[in-house]
Amino acid sequence: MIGVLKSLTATMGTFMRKPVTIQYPTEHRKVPERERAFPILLWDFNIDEPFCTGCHACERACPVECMTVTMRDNPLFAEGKSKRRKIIDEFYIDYGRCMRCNICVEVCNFDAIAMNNTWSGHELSTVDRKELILDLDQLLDLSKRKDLQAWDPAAETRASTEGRPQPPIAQVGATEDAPAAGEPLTVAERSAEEQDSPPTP
Amino acid sequence: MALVLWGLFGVDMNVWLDAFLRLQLIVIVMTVTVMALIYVERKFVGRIQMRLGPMRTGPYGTLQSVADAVKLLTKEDLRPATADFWLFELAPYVTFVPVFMTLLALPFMEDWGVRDLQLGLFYIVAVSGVTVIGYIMAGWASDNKYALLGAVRSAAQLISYEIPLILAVLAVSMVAGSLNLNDIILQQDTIPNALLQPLPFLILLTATLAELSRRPFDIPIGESEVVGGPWVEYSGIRWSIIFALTEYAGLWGMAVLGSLVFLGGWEFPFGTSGFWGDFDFLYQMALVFAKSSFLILTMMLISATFPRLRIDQLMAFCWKILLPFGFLQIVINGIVLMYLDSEVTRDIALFATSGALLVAMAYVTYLATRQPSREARVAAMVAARSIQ
Amino acid sequence: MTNDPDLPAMTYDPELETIDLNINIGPQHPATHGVFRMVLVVDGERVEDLVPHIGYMHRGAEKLSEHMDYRQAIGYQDRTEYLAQFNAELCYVQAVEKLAGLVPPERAEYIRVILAELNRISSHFMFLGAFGTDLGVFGTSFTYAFRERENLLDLFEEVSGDRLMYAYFRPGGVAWDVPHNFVERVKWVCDQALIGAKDLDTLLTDNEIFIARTLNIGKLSIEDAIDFGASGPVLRACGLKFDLRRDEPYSIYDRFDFDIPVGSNGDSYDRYLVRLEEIRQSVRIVRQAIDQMPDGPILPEKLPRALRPAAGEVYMRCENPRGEYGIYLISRGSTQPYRLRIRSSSFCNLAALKHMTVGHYVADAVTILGSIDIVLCEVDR
Amino acid sequence: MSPEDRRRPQEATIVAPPPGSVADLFAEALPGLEMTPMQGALDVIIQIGRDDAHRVLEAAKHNDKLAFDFLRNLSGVDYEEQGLEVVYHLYSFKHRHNITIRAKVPAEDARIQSATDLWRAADWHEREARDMFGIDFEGHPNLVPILLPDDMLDHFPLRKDNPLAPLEEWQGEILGPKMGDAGYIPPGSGFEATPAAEGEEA
Repeated sequence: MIGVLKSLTATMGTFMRKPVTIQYPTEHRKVPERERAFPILLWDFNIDEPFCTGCHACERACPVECMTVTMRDNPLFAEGKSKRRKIIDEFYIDYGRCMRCNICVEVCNFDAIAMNNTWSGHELSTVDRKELILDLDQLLDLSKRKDLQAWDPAAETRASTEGRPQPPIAQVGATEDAPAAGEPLTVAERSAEEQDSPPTP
Repeated sequence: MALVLWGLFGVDMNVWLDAFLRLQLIVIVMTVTVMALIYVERKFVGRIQMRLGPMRTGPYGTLQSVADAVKLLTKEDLRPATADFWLFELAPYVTFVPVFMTLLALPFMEDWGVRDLQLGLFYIVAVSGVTVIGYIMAGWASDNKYALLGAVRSAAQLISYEIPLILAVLAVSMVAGSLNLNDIILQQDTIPNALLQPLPFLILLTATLAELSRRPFDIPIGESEVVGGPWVEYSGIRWSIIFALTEYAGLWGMAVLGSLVFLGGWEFPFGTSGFWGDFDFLYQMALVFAKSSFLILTMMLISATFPRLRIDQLMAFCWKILLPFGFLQIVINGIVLMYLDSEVTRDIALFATSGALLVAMAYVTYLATRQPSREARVAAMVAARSIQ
Repeated sequence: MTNDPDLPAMTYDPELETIDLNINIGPQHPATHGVFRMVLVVDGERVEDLVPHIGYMHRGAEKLSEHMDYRQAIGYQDRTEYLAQFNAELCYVQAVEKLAGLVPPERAEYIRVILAELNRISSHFMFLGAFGTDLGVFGTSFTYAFRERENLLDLFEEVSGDRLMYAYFRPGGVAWDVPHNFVERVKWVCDQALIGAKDLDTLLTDNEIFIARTLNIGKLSIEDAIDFGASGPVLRACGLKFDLRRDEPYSIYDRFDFDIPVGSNGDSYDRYLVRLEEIRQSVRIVRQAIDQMPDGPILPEKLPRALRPAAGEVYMRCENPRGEYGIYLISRGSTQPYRLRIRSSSFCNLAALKHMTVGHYVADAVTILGSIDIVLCEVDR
Repeated sequence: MSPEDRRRPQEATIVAPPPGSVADLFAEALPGLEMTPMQGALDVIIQIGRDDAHRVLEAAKHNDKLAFDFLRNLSGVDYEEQGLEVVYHLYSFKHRHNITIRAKVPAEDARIQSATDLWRAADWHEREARDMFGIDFEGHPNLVPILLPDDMLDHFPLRKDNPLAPLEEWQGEILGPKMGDAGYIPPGSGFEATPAAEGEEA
């Protein structure tokens, strides 16, 4: 009898507390900077071409074989504008297979691939699973729009400079008009950008 | 509407038309109440669980019940190929109609119910017991083992808990000296029956939860065991009749009954002096509303807190604790009412005996469920062998 | 009544004119925590026999891991033990480290232990919530538990970047360093976890109905538990004070001071109490670890690009929330494991289900299954 | 090391366990037993023949000095040309020591005596080893598939001669070529579009 009454005090106590619900579709929790949604490719604004050279390193390292990569000769290299001898030709990632293990980011020698760290990487539901196979343009789209959150591991990690933190997202801001790598976006800017970003196809 | 109000104030008119209008009013009020109750329960339980509850449909989710109703009514009505056609189709109505019939005898205000029956209490108890037949019909007709198990459980549970329910209201009717609900209410103008008879009040609350198959007594439909029990094969409109109408109309009816019989109904704090003249029914309605809301919220709080009992524990609780104490209450009531004439001594005696019985029942329950204390458990933990 | 040869034989008693009923619970049933299926042979409400069926979730994680290199196979540990991913990863990376002779730096060890213990808390919260729901609490215990679990998952997301499939530990250390506010966040999460544990304690522990439903239900003696290979809280609830963190210390667990909660009865109630107390003990460990955590590197200085451990074998076992989680790893000198065997704790605990259930009621079968706290992905692998 | 050498599986060098280890207790308890003691990364390993296996396990359980009452793990391993092995990981709560017993089983005649009479824990583990490696455990009370469906009885997935790719192909045949396509309705599911409906769409 006493235990039963004690249980009632628990429920009545929580009735008085503030609810913890976040009303998801209208209200987004801020995702952390190191969020790993799905891999996307990064765009080199200095030369106006992707970072990716199509070297197949990520394709070989992928545990679930969700990537298809082909490379071609870089026309910008022939013109002398770029240092990349080869450039990515076609790149497909099957998000339906991807298990988001971050290995492709770790093995990339050119820091050309990163994990999408915005909400757009999570809201991907489609009616046809073929739409989850993204091609090169779709993979580069987010980076071209500069919608990724800046993750600056130098500010985040403390004295442990010997460790090997993963820096690729910091690349996003490394252009003139975007904030420099050392200055992460403010929260207000971030949330504004999040809301502006349309859902991924 | 004018006609209805005409009927409300007791102006003579055609008996059949009067009855028809009153029935219509009850049907409308019941439907609205059921929808409101569904919303209230979802919000209330949501807050207990530190959630918000429905928020999307309408402001603060107020239209959630409407959306649910539209969804359920337009859903495909499935029937298993091997089901017994007639029993399967009829079972929801057999479950629902008795619940609706109990509403007909309830005096919601002074002189206003659908019908004022001389044996109103008896009628309500008798009619509400028919519900179990619907459960058994559905369980048998569904051709599903979960449904069958649930039907057998409900047969045991609902019939058993009918008896404590009868004993509880019987004790009160002895005090009132009548089975007419109006008389019982009028008798409570100074002291509500819940004070005179706390033990029957508690028994009524418990038995009501069991009769309505609400947690913690939802054994027939316990979804983690028999996945919905008799109703496992129902969907769409038939399921909404069972779930929404039966469950919540029953909850409402029983809460109103409890507030009338035990909490003094529209009579208790203010009496029937009529200080608003013709508009007395407004405060009477508000009183009944407040009291029944209190009972409903209490039941919802209990539902949201406790785990489900097991069927044998539930039956043991009924037959070994509620039933003997209910009988004892009636016997003591008889003695008290027979030998004490003065109203004051009678009330004191009733309160004292019933309170003493309540304490005794709590103690017996404690003895039956006594567990090793926390300290003993800690001691056993310390004494546990470290390695074999 | 069907005559399916797959189902156990029904008995017929000519004197009483009753036959047993087979009730199929699962694979899609609210109480089976995934796709577990058990066929109950019931006489009225009493369970006469129980036949468990598993394998609906078998994905061949062991076979797949043989075709991955050592880093790629980490992801499959998350998916095997999807409620205690850090613990499973810890066991796996330690097995690899033992074979490859890697010694993780101090800071990495502390990060791993803190995360593994927090993951134990979140896993136990999952149990407490789901156990209440099995017993018929109307979602209240579930939401209390998930409220706290959400805080923990938020922290894990901030650290590893993912809410469930962390893939954060690496042979030799962790993938990257923790965020700068890690210490404060962990302290806050620990406080919250204690609040949640107290809420659930008030809601359930002394409740007579809860006690009536769990006390003496699914009793297991120490001898039976050992014989069935049960481990973790199921074994400790029987009264045996055995915890791999203390008795075969791995990682840096020998540096912390904590108690091992044990039960006395071996029933469902004791399993509940043991898990509730383990939350508090894990908070103790985390608080000690967070105070001792040093700065420094998170990966060894000499880490080969492709891990190629020398030929050999190791059976690494860790105390996971559900019991002893073992990785039997055989290397034959290539970049891929030659054989990876996962000794799943739920698999062994589940083997005792029939022994515990027979003779109880149908409702108790659900209680007992809930009290074992199985993760079906781990059972089927 | 040349790439060819890397591809060829290496053999572990046998390191003798330190004197006074659990392996010596076994030699003491079962004189004349043919066994190869080894020191693993964590535990002491003894390798024995199939015919000795049950005798050794019985001694391991019932001998007072050994007293291995907890069967941690039982698994099969396929060493290709060296045949199969059944590996028992045992622990003693009494003496707190570990042992790994590796019993060699020839692949073409894969059978060994069951350990279910010693530890009930062996029951499910042996059923799983039967599923995965096709090892027949003699004396097992109920050696039916546990993780795999009944129609997988001729495939032993964890054997090395059952590579991953053909298994996937085989599954593909069962599931149908278009299983991954959106809107694909498996034949015989009862939801096929009628020819008339198809005509309308066209």
